[in-house]
Order: sequence, then structure tokens, then C-alpha cells
Amino acid sequence: MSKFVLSLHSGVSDHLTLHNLSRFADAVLAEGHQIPCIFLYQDGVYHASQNLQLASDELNIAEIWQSLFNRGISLILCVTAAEKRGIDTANTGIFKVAGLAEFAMLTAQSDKWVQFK
Amino acid sequence: MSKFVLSLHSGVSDHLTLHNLSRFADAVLAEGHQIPCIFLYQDGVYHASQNLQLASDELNIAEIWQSLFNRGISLILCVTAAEKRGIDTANTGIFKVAGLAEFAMLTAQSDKWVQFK
Amino acid sequence: MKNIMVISSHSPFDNMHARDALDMALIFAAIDQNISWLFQGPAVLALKSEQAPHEMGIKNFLKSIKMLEIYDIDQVYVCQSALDLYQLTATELSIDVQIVNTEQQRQLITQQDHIVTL
Amino acid sequence: MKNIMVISSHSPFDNMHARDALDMALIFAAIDQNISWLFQGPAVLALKSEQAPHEMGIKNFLKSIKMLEIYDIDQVYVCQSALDLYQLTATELSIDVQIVNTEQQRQLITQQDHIVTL
Amino acid sequence: MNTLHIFSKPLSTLNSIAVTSLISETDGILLMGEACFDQASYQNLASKQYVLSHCLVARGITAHPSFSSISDVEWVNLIDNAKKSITW
Amino acid sequence: MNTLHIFSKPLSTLNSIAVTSLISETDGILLMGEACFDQASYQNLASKQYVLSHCLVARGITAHPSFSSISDVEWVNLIDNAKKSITW
Repeated sequence: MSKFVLSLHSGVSDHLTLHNLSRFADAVLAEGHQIPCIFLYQDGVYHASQNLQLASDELNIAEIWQSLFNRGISLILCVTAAEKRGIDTANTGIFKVAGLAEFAMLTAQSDKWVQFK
Repeated sequence: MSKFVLSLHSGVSDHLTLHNLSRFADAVLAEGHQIPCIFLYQDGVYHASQNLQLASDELNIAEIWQSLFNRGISLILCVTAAEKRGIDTANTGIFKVAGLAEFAMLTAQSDKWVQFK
Repeated sequence: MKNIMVISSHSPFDNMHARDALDMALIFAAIDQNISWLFQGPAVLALKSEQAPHEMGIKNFLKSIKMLEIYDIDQVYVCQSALDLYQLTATELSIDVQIVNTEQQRQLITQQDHIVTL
Repeated sequence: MKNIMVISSHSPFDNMHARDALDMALIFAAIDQNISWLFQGPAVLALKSEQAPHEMGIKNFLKSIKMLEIYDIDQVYVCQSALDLYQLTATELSIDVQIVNTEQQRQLITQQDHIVTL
Repeated sequence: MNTLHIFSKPLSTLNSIAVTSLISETDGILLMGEACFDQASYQNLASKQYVLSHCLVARGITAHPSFSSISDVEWVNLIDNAKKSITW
Repeated sequence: MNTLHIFSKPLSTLNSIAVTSLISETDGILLMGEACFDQASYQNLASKQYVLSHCLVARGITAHPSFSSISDVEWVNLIDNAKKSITW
């Protein structure tokens, strides 16, 4: 059993990267490993916006995050990156606003760090 | 006298590009030309977020837009791009939510189109 | 009426670049401008047939590219060296296009009033 | 304690890449990890002295780079060929760094437990 | 494997000389996303070369002879068995 | 001038072969933002070459001999006098 932290660096219009992250996370859990957190950094923080409006034939972004959350994965976002990008940090739904330090400590205790961008 | 439409394609964390756009717009007006609109497209729509929180030693993004608006420049954003990126389109301040058609018509009547990204 | 060219240079599923370019081409066609669309670099891959973007969660906007002619966009240009780099031939493309070398691309650019890169 | 390397490859004022890399290096140093920072490609330009980013409306984060040693970040590596490409010499840099060729960079990479590109 | 280098864009859109110079012969490379379209450019960079099967199928393409096509579970094992990965 | 080609990134970070092949000899190029750091790479692309003075000053650098340093007002005039511009 290994611990994998994942970080997402690209924005909410990059459907491809989220789809890859989601499939990777599924496979990590299926193999019996742990995911201490998924960290939103740089443009990744846009995923915490609660105002996404997508047509029904688009990638269901909200459903992907809800599914990862339901399996007990901690979804955290970098407060500094979020404030600089106009995210309403008082209203981030299932994403927890955190500092870079919290992510760094989880990463220092993890076996693998995989970036998605 | 020429008509210049400007479009902004990069997000709110790209301070350099906004600074260049702002200086260009100032010089266009100073030379007696017109700017029918500045159009936010792609990641440019993030500039319409009303939740930016920047320290006092950062680029004063809100002030730059207010100054352009005060000089009578129409600031419009693409509704489709905004919805896909989680912008609250009911709350865009001095930016007017518009369709791509409105921008295209202004552009077809303008002498120059300058992209910033 | 203005001569307006959209230049695409990002790969088809890289963010929403190709979709943004499609929307831009369609809207200028809709308001009766003389629109052309140049595919350069990895953007040419958007024209490759038999792709299934929904398998990667992406809306199948490639279907709309197949209908460009219906929307009065018939000036579609594709960079020859990009096709070579990605080992694509005209028969593998989803629509009829005009394949152009760099000299022809420079001439097309010269004729335009507005050019947008997306 | 883990060996963690930040690799910067964007030019200094391109979006917030260099600032994000700085924050990441500082935080891992603060929690006592063995952090190193490799500047590659146009990222080396962040080390050029005598710049005035406030003239382009950008916060002067280059001042913080000058204080890296105070924050216990003393493993700063700079790609030799990038310095050559941008015609920079060691004396034109704002801090003391270790200039490394590609073989040395590959060795550094081999030693790391985690690597982040920003 | 010491380092797995992960690419998700065509090589021509990266600062390719700088990046490829950092790959050691005993490292591996993994292509995913849009990089799968460009296997020909990536083909001689490392001794072990992988491409995500899922990403090939969605693009209607097949694995280049010098790449092994792997499942999502094999992707996880590949990263788990490498000392670390770098996402370029 | 028919076309002014505007660059704001170092040339190595663009798909440089593709882009430079589209510049005609009688076109002009303008470097702004981060492209100013890389005048050496851009130096032989067109007959008329400009760099924004403001962008040079902020980076503590000077204009390369083959580039004319221009003010923001000259920037506007340059674009006004070209048939059109392309922002790469």
C-alpha cells in the first residue's frame, strides 16, 4: 500500500486533464492504495467555483468531484492561489480552503506526488 | 481616427498582459482613436469575477478596469466562456455579459482587432 | 464585409482552444463576413476522422467541424508540414480541405483584414 | 525528510509560475525537507539582477529570491545552456547559484524523492 | 525505474530540447492525453516507453511499435514502482 | 506594412518553426512582455523589428541592434499603419 498525493494545476475548462485525474484516482483506490488529498493549485483552484454552468453533453465536473469526495478523499485548495484568482473562498462546497503548508506536510509523508496539468 | 477593438484571452493571474493592455488602451485614446469595446474571451472572462482579493503591493486590477470603464469603453464578456468557467454571470460589476455575436459585429465594423494574451 | 481568418494552433482537446476557434469561425460566418480557418501545428489533428472524444469525457464538437460547409465556412486550410509531422493524409481527414504550403499560407495571411489566433 | 526538487521552466513574469515555484520552495524548506530549486529555460531570467517589475505593475517577488539563503534554501541550480541562450553570466545574477550542465541535472533528478514542475 | 517522465502535449509545443535533455537512459516515459497523437516525435527518448490505452482509443489511434499500451491500473503500478514521476 | 506579428513569450516556448514560417519578408515584428528577454532569437525574422521601450526598462535590458525601441504611442501608430496584426 502506497500513499499518493495528487495536485491539479489546470483550470475548469481543461476537461481532458480532470478526466485523466479522475481515472487515475479510481485506479489508485482500486489497487488498494491511499490518496491523502487532491490539492488544487495555480489555475486548479477554479474547480472550487460554485457557479459552473455546463450543458448536459459536457463533462460532468461536479459529479466527478462529488464521487472522489464520497470515497473519503480530502479535496483541498490553496487559499493564496484562490484569492488571487477571484474564487469566493467563503463558498467552495466540498473543497476545503487550506494553506500550502497543509499540502506540503501531507506530501512529505506520502510515497508519491503526481501532478496533473 | 481609427476604431480598435481589443480582446483579452488570459486570466486574472496574468498581471503582465493586463498591464500591457491597459497601457495600449491609454495610448490609443491619447492618439484620438476609438475603442468600441474590450472583449473578455477564453480565460479573459475571469476578470469579471467580483471576488478578487489582492494585497496592496499587487497590480490594482479593479482600478485598471474602472479607469477604462470611466473613459467610456464598453467592457463585455462572452457568456458561454464565462458559464463554462464558473463565473457568476449575474454579478459581473462593470462588465456586461454578452454573446459572441455582439463582439463579432463590433469587430466587423472596426479597423483593427488587437488580441492580448 | 471583411476578410477574417481564424488560425488554430493547439491540439484538438487541449483546453477549449479548438472549440473557441470553431465558435469564432461560426459567428463571423453568421454575420456574413468572409471567414477562413487555417489549421496549423497540432491543430490539424482536430480534422482526423474516427475519434471518440466522449471516451475522455469531452463533448463531441468534431461533429460540428464536419458540418462547416452547411454554415457557409468553405475556406478551410490545412498546413502541409503539420499533416506530414503527424503522418496524416487527406483521405484520413473528416472533411474536404485545401492543403497549403508555407508560401500559400503567407499569401492567405496577406489577404486578411483581421486575424485571430485561438 | 524527503529530497524534493522544484523545477522552474517559465519566464519570470509569465503568469505567476515563478512566484508559485518560490512559494512551493519556501514551504518545503519551512517544514524541514531537503529542498532544491532548478532553473531551466527562460526561468533563469528570474535570477537576472537589476529588474524593476513594478514598472509593469508586477509585485517585486525577485527581492524574495535574493533572500533564499535566509530561508534555508541553499541548493539553487541553474541550467548552463539556458544561461548561454539568454547571454547571461554568473556575475549578472542576483544570487550565488550552482551552474549545472545537463548531465549534472540528470544526476540531481535521480537523487530526488519528489519533483514538481511549476 | 528511477524517474517516469509524463507528457500530455505534443512535443513541438514544449521547450523540447530542454526537457528531453533531462531524461536519463534508464528512465521511462509515459504519454497521455494529447501527447499520444505525437508518439513518433517521442519515440527515441528512453528505454521504457508507455502510452495510456484509454487515451489511444478515444483518439482512434494505435500504439507506435516502440510504445507499450497500458491500462489505467498498469499506469498506477508504473508510478508506484518508479521512485518518482515528473509531469512536464 | 501588411502584417505586424506580435510576440510576448520567448521564442523557445512557442512552436517556433511553424510560427516563423508564416512571417513574410515585408512584414514587421513587435516584441513585448517576456519576448523582450529573447531578442537574440527573434533577430532575423523580418525586415522591420520593434521592441516596446517600457518592457525593456522594466527588465533592466536594452534594445538589441536589430530592434527599434518604441514608446506606447508609437506602438499604437505601428498597429494603426499596418493592415493588421497577429498576436502569437
